[in-house]
Amino acid sequence: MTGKQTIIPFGPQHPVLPEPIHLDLVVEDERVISAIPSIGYVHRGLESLVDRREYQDFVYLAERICGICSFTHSSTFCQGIEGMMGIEVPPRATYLRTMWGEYSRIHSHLLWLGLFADSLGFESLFYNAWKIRESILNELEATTGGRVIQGVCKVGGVRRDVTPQFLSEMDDRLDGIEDEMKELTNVFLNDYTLKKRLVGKGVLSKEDAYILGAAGPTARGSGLDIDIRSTGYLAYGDVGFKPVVEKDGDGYARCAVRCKELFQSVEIIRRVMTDMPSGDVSVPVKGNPDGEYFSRSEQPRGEVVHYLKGNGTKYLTQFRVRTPTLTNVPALVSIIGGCELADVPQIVLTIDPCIGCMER
Amino acid sequence: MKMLKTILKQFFHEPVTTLFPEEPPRNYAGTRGHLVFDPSKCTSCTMCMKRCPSQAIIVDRAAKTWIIDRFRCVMCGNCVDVCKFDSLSMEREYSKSAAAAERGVEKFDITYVKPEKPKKEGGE
Amino acid sequence: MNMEINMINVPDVPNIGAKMKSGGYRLVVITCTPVSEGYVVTYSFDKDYKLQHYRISVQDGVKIPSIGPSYGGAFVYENEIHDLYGFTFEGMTLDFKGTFIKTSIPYPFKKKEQTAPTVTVVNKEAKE
Amino acid sequence: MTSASKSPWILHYNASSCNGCDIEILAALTPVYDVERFGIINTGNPAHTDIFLVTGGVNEQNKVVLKNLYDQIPEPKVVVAVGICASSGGVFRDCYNISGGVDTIIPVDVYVPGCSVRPEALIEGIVKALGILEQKRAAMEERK
Amino acid sequence: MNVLLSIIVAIAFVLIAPLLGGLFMGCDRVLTARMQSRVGPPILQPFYDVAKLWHKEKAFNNPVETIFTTAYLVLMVLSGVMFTTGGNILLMVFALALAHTFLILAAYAANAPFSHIGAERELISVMITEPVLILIAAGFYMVSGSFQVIDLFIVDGSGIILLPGIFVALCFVILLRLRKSPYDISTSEHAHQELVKGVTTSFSGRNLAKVEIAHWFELVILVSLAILFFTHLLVFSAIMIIVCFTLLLIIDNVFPRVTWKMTMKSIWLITLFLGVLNLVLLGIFGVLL
Amino acid sequence: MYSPELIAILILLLVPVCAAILLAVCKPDIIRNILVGISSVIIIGTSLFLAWNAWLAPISVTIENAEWISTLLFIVELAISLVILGLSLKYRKVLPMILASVQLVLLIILEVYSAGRTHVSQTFVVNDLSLVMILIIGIIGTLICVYALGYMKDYHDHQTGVPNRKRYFFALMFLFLSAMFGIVLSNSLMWILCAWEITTLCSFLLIGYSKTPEAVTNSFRAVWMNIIGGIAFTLALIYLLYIPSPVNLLSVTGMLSYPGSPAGLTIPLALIALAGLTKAAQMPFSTWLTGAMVAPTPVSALLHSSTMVKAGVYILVLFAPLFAHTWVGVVLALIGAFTFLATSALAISQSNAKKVLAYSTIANLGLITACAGIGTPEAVTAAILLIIFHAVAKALLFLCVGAVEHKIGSKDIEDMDGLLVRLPLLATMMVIGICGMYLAPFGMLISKWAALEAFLTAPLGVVFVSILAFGSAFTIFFWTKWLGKLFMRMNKPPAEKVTLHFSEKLPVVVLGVLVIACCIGFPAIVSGVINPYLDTHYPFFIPGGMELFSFDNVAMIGLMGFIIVLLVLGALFGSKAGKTLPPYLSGCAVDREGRFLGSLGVYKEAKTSNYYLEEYCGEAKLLKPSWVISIILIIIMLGIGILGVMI
Repeated sequence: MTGKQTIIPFGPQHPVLPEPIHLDLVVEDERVISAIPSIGYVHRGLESLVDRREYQDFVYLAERICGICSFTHSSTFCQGIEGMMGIEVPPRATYLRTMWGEYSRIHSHLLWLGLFADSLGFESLFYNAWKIRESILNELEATTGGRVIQGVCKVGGVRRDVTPQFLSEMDDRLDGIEDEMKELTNVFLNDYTLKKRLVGKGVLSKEDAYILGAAGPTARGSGLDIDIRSTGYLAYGDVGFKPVVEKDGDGYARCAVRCKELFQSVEIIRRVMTDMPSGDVSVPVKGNPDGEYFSRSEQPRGEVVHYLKGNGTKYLTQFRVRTPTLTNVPALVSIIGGCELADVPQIVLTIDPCIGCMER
Repeated sequence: MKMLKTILKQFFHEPVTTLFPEEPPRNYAGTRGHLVFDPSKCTSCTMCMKRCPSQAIIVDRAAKTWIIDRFRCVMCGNCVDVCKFDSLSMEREYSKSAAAAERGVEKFDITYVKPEKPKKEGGE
Repeated sequence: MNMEINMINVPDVPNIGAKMKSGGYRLVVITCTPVSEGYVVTYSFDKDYKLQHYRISVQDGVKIPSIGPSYGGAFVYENEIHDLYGFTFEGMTLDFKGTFIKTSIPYPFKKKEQTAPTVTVVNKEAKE
Repeated sequence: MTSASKSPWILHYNASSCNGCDIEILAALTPVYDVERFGIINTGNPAHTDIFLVTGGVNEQNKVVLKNLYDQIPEPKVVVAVGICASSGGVFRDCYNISGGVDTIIPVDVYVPGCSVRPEALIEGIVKALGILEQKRAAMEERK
Repeated sequence: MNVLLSIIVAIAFVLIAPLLGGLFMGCDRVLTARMQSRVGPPILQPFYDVAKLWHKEKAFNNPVETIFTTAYLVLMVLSGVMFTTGGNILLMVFALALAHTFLILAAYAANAPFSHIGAERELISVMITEPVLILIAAGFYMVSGSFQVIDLFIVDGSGIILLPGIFVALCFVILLRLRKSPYDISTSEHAHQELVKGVTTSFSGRNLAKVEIAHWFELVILVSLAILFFTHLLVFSAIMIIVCFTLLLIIDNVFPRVTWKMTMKSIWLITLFLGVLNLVLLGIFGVLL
Repeated sequence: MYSPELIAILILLLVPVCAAILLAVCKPDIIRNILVGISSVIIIGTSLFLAWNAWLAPISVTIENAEWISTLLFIVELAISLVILGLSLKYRKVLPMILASVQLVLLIILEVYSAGRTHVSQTFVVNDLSLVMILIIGIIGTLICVYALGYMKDYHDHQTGVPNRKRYFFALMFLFLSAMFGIVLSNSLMWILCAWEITTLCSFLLIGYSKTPEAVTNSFRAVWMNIIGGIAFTLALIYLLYIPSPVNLLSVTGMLSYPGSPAGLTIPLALIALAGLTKAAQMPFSTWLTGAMVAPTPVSALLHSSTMVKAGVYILVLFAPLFAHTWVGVVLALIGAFTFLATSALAISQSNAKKVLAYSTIANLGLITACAGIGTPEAVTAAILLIIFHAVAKALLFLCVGAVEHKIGSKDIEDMDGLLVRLPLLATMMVIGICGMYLAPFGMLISKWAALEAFLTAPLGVVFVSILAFGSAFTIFFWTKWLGKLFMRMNKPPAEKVTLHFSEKLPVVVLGVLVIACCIGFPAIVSGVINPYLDTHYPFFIPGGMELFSFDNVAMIGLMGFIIVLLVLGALFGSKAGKTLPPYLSGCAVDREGRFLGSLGVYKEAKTSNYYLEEYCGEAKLLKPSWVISIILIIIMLGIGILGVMI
């Protein structure tokens, strides 16, 4: 039947999307017939600056790839330079990086849970999630000096140390935060109405997730056991890491993965704090990077790949970032067709899109 | 209905809100709020200018001025790290916003007096 | 992480895609890098957290066959390389026709005559 | 203080920011900062907006979006550039795709520095913007 | 009721109802904020909002919006007046439907996707509530033998005893009509939704203010409709109103938004199983009473 | 010497026939225009005259020696059956063939058995109900014929594949009018049966006008469903011959004054109810009416809004006093109410304007049927009000849709956006029509109120009230979304000016005025026409007993109307100062034609469409269960009729 379709420009400016992305939604009644994404609203061309900033200063740019995963970006970048130059980072620095990385994962997941609740029209849950997130941000600010952009990584280690006393205080506060998070995730995982809205929505099968290159919680929600932390980079090798995997591949499964990862991160932080080795937090860096390197690590959203290429000067010649959101876009396109209009924001959010990352 | 408990608990507790304009802003000892320049220690070495990722600092050797655009500074603290003369430091208060008419750069006259043997700072 | 790079020819790309797919690899990233003579495009695959790279060497204007048939999600990388470097991929699963990332200058990463790194001159007429 | 400054409704648009300022804007809405104390509602709809918060250095695609949104906001309206990218292009000023600040596209009334902006700085900026909103409204009444 | 008294009551209603409605909204926002561990806006915030909107520039997507939103407000007031002057419930229900039709038409007129879908959803919610409202009128008729509000005060006994099912259905309708959380499908009162602001997306300034004020009136009308069930238990009804208000707030805060399909199914199931069953039983046993 | 009333009646019956014969002969357009014009004036004038006289005092006329007329009509009936039989053979349609044969046999049986009986003495009776029908047929029917003049010109310009058979078309239209007058004027059921058969034939031929395969299929569907009604009617008459009675049961007045217990009449009543259901396209038979929408729009308007389907409900309302307090009546009412609910829901799923109108027609007929089945004076009041308001508003809507279809090239509601800008006059009339169909303070809503009041006091009242409540909700949905389309802002500048034929403009405007006039005059209609009618049939009826007509409520309805008028005036003359904002499209880049820049770099139109709730209300979903339910109900009704159960 012709003419029963409504064509909606969904985004770039849209209240449920904190970042600009555009979807051409074709809906009939409220069923989505087709949804073609269009991106590029946040593309800045940051990678082009690599030949104009010294590689050591570029860390501050790398962490501004994205304001949510900033820490992971800076540590991945440093890891790449260090790998290329063969710098041995002091163990305390790797432990601190692990700790901050997990803190920022918690902050990112809480942020996502909040936005997710918001997209479902659950205002108080949104507030609750962000309220808990503030305590995480406080920890980050107190230890690194920045709330969302920490600026604490540098090539060869980290810029700041945390006193053992403060570490133990953080450890104590973590218990309270964990309790609050338990209360929060209980709502996400067990609320009847939320389940009604999540279960069976936007199902991504394991095979599709694999072929379409899904990463992070999106892949793990579909039963794929992909988590770069399993490779044991930084201190993950020492903490006995096991990825959280859910089988169903629907919105609920992806939400559950993130909820469970919150507690996994808390566990990792506890282990890291207890086992924190002493010593320096950075080593001096001499010389310039030369060669190519693929640096990988696990962002809150999945596997991030930094490709670096140096030519022996203090300017890198090539820097490419492949972010998890980018590889999750094909998965998003495949799961959004046929859903209800009311579920569009929720399905878009289940891949946890971070457009800032995706487009650099 | 799982939210009920949280809602009721929060209803009977004080709000967590910081009443910001009345209360002072929250920050920590290590918070990187804004950059402070000590004109008496600057040797015009221009390291800060060269290594600033956002090129917010302009050091004019000839005119002996140090200029910072607060609306370009990213508060990364890299300049503080590279400054060998302790001329720069980070303070914890954030920089103030400005209406269109008030916006400008902050300019400092460098009052550093060279000791007997001036050190020459090589850019690289 | 190891950097085993296998050089292959441009027409082999789809075969490699099919081979890796049947081998249980997943596509991690496709990267394009300017080198002294032309560009190289690197396909990185992963299995059990081991990266496997295949690299083709291409000149400007070469049409590269897409590996979309094997990896449906490859279109994001291919469109991106198309928009940033100006390469054409044939048979992409979803062709954005150059609108994937809109840039103010066409193909910003395409090699210019001179690629020597320069420090930008700081604008001295900053507002007083 | 009249009604205009007691009920500023905001529209937030991310014009190619890194996200940092955007999540801080949202953080300002949350219980810890709670800008609803000032009657602020994040409407997400230009037709209801009084204060337009823009983050990011405005890239090629966003220029027209920003202009469209600005044009759709009824008078009186105030534009607040949030973060250094919105104020001047920030770290991305040199990037090929960044036009360098919101004021290259639409007139900006208040600049809020920070990378990323702290919620307190944001609140302070909005309070400043309220004053300007009040002036604009008075000017509009006069013109009638 | 004589004409003069009716006019006085009508004028009083027109003056007091928006105050009550606005205050209610203000309380709602403050208490909601407290439940979310926030301080929240001043209690008079809704009035500030409307005053501000009133002074904004006149702007619209389509000039007819102005007249349609005015019609929405005027008819809402009219149905309130009909109600408070002891008039006809059925006529009031029709006037309410007409008022909403105008709101929907105003949203349609913009021909913009979001306001259009908002209009469709508002239409669906009118469709959902209409049977309940008609059944309320029918129920009152069965109790008092007339559609006149005034006659309800004359009969012995309160509606709540004979019509508990209908009352529950009405409560759900109030939830829907106030655009409260599980059922705020057509606009988004607080949290964001896929339709931006749904039916009100295209309104700005004065038109939006009119919609807001009409909303206050609607609130007062619906609440007074609920009070009608307690004609002989006015003290009790005050308690009931407070209880319902609290429940409403809690429900608003402990549920996510549901889809329109879930809205339709849930409310109609309640209408059918509680409302219709209530009337059927009343029809069977009413003769005995 | 014949009395003026009889002459008027004869004019009404014969002028259309003569006109039909002349129209069938004359070819030139100009002569046809003149002929249609003159006969329309005569018919309207005569029906007004007759109605006035009938209003002053009910007319009852007798023609002596009417036997030869009966014989003539019998021959006509036989001819009709033979024609249908012949056409069925030609097109190899088995079901119509069988049914037509059955009908033929039954007619002969009826004629043979009735041969020796006394004939009905009062040949024509014009009471207040038939007065209403005369006015509807006389005014609306002829207006539709006038409208057809302009419409058919455009029709053949648009539908080039359809052979031009305008002479045939207009002849059938007028023949049809004559048959309709026959139904409402005759007192003899035998005569009514004959007219009934003529309407069946005319509708059959008119639906198949375009001779496309779809039209042929639908016309045969219409005919076999209507023949079922005809068979039921004939059976009822045969049965009536067998009932011993002091009065002549073969006349309407005779039946209504049947002195015995109504239990004796349940079988013929059930059969007549079945006949009425088929003609009024009630639920299992609804498909013939929706299928009939393939015909040119005047046919749809004439057959399906104001006249033919009204014949079905007319018969039911006529016998409403007999249905009152019988289970046959209650089940009949249930069928009607169920039809109202189901077709209102079905109308939601349609985007074709004519189909929406068709379903809405069936729904309203269902409501009338429900009222007739309940048969209390309140219910009959509601039924008559519904007949009046529906006829006027629906005819207006059909005519508007037809005209709009030719101007914008589509009868799809989705294509009607911004019609108020593109075709102001037609769209305004359409708005009036739609408002008349469902909005307070317009007519249909008043009637629904009356129906609600009537239902509340009826047996199983709560069920009816609930059905009405839900059905009205559906009604609101599909009308409002249509109305919304008309008011939309145009993204594109309107196309070039289109002109409307005078013959189209006149009926549309007159009907638009009539819709409003009926609303304003409804208290007069009630007190002047309906109450006297009820007085004669319900001995214990107290006029004004309904709350709806109390002064307060009428005043409030008036106030509502007044406010609407003020708002319309405000819209016309109010200040339009202000800035026009572009529609909110999430800030997307927009080109000059209002299209937004979508994905893949393509400019797209931000199209808006209505909801059709296909999932819940689609024909595929609802039709079959509805058939099952309604067929079961009909079987129950016939069963109760045979058992003669009384309340």
